[in-house]
Amino acid sequence: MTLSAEQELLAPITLRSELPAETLREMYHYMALARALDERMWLLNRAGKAPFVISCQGHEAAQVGAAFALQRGKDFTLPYYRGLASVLVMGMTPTEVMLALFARAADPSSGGRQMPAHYGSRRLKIVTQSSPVGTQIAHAAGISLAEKIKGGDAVAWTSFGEGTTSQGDFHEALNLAAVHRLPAIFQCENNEYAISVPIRQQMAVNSVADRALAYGMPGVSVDGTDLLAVYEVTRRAVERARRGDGPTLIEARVVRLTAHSSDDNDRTYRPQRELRSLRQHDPLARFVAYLHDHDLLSEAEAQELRAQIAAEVDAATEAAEQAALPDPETLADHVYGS
Amino acid sequence: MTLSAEQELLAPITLRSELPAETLREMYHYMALARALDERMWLLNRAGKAPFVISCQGHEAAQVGAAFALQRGKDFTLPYYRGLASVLVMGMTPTEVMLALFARAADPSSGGRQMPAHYGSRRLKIVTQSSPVGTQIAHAAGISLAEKIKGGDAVAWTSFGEGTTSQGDFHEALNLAAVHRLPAIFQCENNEYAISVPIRQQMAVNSVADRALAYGMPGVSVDGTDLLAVYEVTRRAVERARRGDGPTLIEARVVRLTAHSSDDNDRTYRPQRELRSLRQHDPLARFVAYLHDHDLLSEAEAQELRAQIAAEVDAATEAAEQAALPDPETLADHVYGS
Amino acid sequence: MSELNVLEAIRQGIDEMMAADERVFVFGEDVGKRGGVFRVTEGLLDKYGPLRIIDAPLAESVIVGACIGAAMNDTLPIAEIQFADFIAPAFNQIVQEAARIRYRSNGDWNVPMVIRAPYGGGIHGALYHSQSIEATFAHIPGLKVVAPSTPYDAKGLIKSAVEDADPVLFLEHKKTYRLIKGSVPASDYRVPIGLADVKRSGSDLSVFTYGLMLHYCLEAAQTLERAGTSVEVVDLRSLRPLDTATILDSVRKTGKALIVHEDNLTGGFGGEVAALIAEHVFEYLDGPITRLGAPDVPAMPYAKPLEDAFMLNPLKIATAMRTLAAY
Amino acid sequence: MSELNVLEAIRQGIDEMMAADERVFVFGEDVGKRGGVFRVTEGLLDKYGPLRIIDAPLAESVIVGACIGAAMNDTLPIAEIQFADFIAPAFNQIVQEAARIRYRSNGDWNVPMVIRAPYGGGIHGALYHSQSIEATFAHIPGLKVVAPSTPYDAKGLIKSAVEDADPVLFLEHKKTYRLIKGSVPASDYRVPIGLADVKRSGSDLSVFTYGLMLHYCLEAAQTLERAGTSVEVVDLRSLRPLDTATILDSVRKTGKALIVHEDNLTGGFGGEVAALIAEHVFEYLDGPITRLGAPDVPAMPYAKPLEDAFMLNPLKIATAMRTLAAY
Ligand SMILES: Cc1ncc(C[n+]2csc(CCOP(=O)(O)OP(=O)(O)O)c2C)c(N)n1
Ligand SMILES: Cc1ncc(C[n+]2csc(CCOP(=O)(O)OP(=O)(O)O)c2C)c(N)n1
Ligand SMILES: [Mg+2]
Ligand SMILES: [Mg+2]
Repeated sequence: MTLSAEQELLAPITLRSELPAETLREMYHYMALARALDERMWLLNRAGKAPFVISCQGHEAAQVGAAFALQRGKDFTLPYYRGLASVLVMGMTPTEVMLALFARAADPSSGGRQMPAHYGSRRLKIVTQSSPVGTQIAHAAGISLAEKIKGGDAVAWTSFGEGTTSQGDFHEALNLAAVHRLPAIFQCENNEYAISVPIRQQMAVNSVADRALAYGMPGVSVDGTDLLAVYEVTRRAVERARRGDGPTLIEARVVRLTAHSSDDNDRTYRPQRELRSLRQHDPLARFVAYLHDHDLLSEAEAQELRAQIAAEVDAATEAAEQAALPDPETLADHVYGS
Repeated sequence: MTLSAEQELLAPITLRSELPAETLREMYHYMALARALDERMWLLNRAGKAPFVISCQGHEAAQVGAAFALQRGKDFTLPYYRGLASVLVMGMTPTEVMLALFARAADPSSGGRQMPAHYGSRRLKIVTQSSPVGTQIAHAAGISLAEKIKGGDAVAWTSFGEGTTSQGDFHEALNLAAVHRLPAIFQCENNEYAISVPIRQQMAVNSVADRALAYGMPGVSVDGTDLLAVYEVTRRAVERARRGDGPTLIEARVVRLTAHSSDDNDRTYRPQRELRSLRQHDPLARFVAYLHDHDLLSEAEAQELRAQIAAEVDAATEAAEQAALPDPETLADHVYGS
Repeated sequence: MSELNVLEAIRQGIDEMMAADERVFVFGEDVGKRGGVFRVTEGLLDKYGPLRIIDAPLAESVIVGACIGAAMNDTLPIAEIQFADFIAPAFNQIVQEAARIRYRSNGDWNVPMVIRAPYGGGIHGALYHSQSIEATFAHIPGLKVVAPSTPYDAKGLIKSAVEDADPVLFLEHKKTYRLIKGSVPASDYRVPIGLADVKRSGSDLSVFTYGLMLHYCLEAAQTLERAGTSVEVVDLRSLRPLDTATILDSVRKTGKALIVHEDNLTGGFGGEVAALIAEHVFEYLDGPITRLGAPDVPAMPYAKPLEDAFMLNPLKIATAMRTLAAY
Repeated sequence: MSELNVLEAIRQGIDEMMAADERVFVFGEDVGKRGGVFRVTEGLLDKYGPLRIIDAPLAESVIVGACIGAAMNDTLPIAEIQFADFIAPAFNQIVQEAARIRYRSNGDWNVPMVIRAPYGGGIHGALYHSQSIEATFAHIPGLKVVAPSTPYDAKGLIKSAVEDADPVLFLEHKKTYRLIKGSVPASDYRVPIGLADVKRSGSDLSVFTYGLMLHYCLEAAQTLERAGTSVEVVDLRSLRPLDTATILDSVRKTGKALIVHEDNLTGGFGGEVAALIAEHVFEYLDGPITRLGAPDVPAMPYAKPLEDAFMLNPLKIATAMRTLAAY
């Protein structure tokens, strides 16, 4: 039931995408922006200005590819803490991201209440997330259940790591979605680690996509560092969901280019050789190469774009850093609506 | 990975088993005993003497077949509330079963503290069970984990209904057992209902055995009304487990011959036609037919056996009914060991 | 006005809310054809169809988790937990998610959902079909917890709960379902969440209670009346938010407080009530704040002698009232 | 004697128990190569190998559930929950299973296991890496709950917990891990579960507390001493079983009780302590029983001004002490 046939149809990144050049450049822009923001956050962390950072580095293609298959303002996204690139595509601005990093009052996700990378925006239909992993998978099932009840055609897209598929909530939610053929897309970003625990101690299957077999839904495994492949797979899952044919589990095979978080040091548990080879799978580099190879982005254009992004990141950082911290008087706000 | 090849090898009940005649008659004895005890419990319930009954009727072959593949006093069993036939094979006596029905102080499972059918006996390695479904699956994984740590070769066998496979604990436990190749056997007794909820509203797969694919362990689907087939499948799973090759998920397809429990009325949700056809799948009848066909049990022997069982059930009922209720003074006993 | 039992009152409340607002739906095990194991949703499948009365898989965490999601997508879910004892697998979704979503999103998102849970014992349900769970959840900011005791309150509160913009845990004492009857107006009324109700006025002693125990306390109070002791019985009804003002006022009047609940004593909800009184109306106290609860054993046993020993009853309560009154 | 911090003391206690009894093993996320995210189990994988220091899948329910099973098969498991906040998915296994197994089997089966859980805030951990969870679990008969505050107690209690025949929830305040140091004897001692410890003797006022707050209370008590007020500070250490005798004795002596915890006020563990005092030593009270806890918001926010507003500190505590002393 894994769509291996379908998978073979998927364009390796050297194939030509039918998307307009402008769209492809936009995709690149989001990937590069996510990367630049993420790198800046680490710098700020090392400079003592941001106590906590958790990265999307290595996951950008999986997220931008998927998010471009969704409809902004219509579809619900429930990304996890590595979802920076996905929320940027869905409409969150660099300044908003930085406001969360600095725990400022104007942070739209939580007003500085949550750790950074706990994205949320009702306006953008990015659903507020928590830290306990996997809970959002159930919420995605519920959102799509409500959509079915209401007769709408929005889909709920959620993401999580491969470690998180060990949680009961993953199982219960996928099962529910399959039984009721709900318009949900479950994206597992498999980076082969849950903090220090390698995938072999997490599961005994070769692919997270195999887990779809337990629910009777299609499971697709895709190279998550290949933006266009992820886009294509997600596009089909979205179509399927909108048609009322039910959910899809997508495994996007990615790499975690950084330590788990700024509190971690992965050299204690990751083999040297692996650490050295990580950059070979850098999704950003792969996509740049594609754009160059297909004459979609010249070196000059790329430089201009990077400069523009750097400026954007500078501005966002500055704006956020200068924004006000939450007023202690607001501590007890929003416990109840009434 | 479902052992469909293996499945085809399974003896339909008309095939000749290589087990000694005495063993086969013993198997029949346990099935018939379980049935007789179970029927008596309903009578006692209808007579107002037992407030609650929950049945194993229809599941006997699945349980006796499985339990005969285990080693009494060595292997751990963690049956669920329909496990009457399995605990009889593992050594619980009819009187002990009736002591629980009447909530007597001498009930070895709980001293009258739990509802009937919550079996347990440390001596017999029948692990105390609770009512929240599915928790025992995690315990079975843990028992087999300890066995692996200790270097022993006992197996942990647990049973549960198909509805219970929707619980997160099912998923988490099977995954753990697969990752560590633990000596555990997970028997799902699929009677196609969870109280009133039919399997189609419980899962979107055709067989619970398919769920094994998500964990990388063998999943076997077997006709659970065919005692010898279940015995054979379980025997292989036990061998596999003792060899250190890991766990097996077994789906035993059974019928629920009664309402969910004495508090239920299944005519409100089960189609008439289905209710009428249930007895066609009666595992006891099938096995009697087998024994007759193979000249392993004459009509006279069968009658004698049934008379003997009836007497046993009478005696158990009487002994249990006359046993003392728990002393209220013992209410606070056994909260802590010290 | 009609005479209903608690179960019928809840059913009527749900039915009326479903008729009035098509965003309301019910999700739980066996709620469809079976009408719930207690028959609270009986007849609703025929009336509202399988898209609004939905049989859930046997998985409490996603029952609650999916309702949280649905509530964030403009519907008003009522999750049914078959027995309160089986809410435990959903603890994470209730406490870490439902209760914290408004706060953690700084008011951007909210979760208007109801979780119904039949609780309590004295019905021969043994360890896992008799539990009281209110202390665990009444401790959780962001959650509301109500426990009505009469048909009138049950109907009025279930409607308020469905309309509430935040998650409400709605506790239904199983023994009151058919035992307790009362008249319920035909009009579309509400009982607001957060208000206690003085079910019996008195001057010598205040009793604070809820659920089945309310009825036992009223019975005990009547016994004491015959001996000339006037007992005030306050039905807390809503445990979170708690109507502290009514509690403190009552103690200011009587000077004595007895707190009664069916749940285990230690760490039970009574501790909170006692602490509030001990801190805020200390000067009014004429006697020790007394708590009555179940013994500290893991849960209520099945055998009748043990169940009886576990459960409070009007007699045990009357004795405690007398002792305190005599102080 | 050596000078250790709380984290090292716990590690040493586990190490010694593992060396002494090969039935002891550790099961939790990242406990292996990583040595736990706080490094409590650092070095133990090398020493005891992957069959006794086991990296668990990311699934708390089966972490606890499997340890329950293992405990019933003659091993002594120590489950590590990475952050106390993430114990919620294991609530069912802890409360309905671990805590009830001895009772429901009438003493036939028991579950000798430890669940370690780093808890508490003030470490910039935000809503989900700062929670206090003791009230929830201290309410559960069948479970033991300890919360040591010093290296000496931590080591002595972890050893008692591993040896205990029943499930023990072992709460480790994250902020004390490296902050609090103290001398720990080389000898193989135990601190028994169920005993409070008067960490500072005084006559004017009793303070009951545990965890990080113990240290804040001691600091505040010192401030008051300078003004001539003698404050007794009782470290509860074990919340279940609770050392009621020591609590009541202290109030008999001072006549005034202040209860301090980091957890939210309403429904927090302080209610239980207050209720016990209000009922059993009512006649000795010279002032209202006072509780100090966190405001009733769903959890501790990330931004420093909000975290500071949420957390108690020696100053806030000293103020409450002064108010009560002056009553
Ligand atoms: C319920 C729960 N348990 C533990 C944690 C601590 N934790 C945070 S991230 C993480 C690993 C997650 O791994 P994975 O799902 O593979 O996602 P990745 O970080 O690799 O993208 C863990 C154990 C948590 N957040 N929630
Ligand atoms: C966690 C939990 N939720 C709900 C229940 C109530 N309940 C008892 S049995 C049952 C159905 C179980 O169905 P299945 O697993 O198929 O077993 P069967 O009874 O059909 O053999 C339900 C919902 C329970 N015991 N535990
Ligand atoms: Mg990962
Ligand atoms: Mg079933």
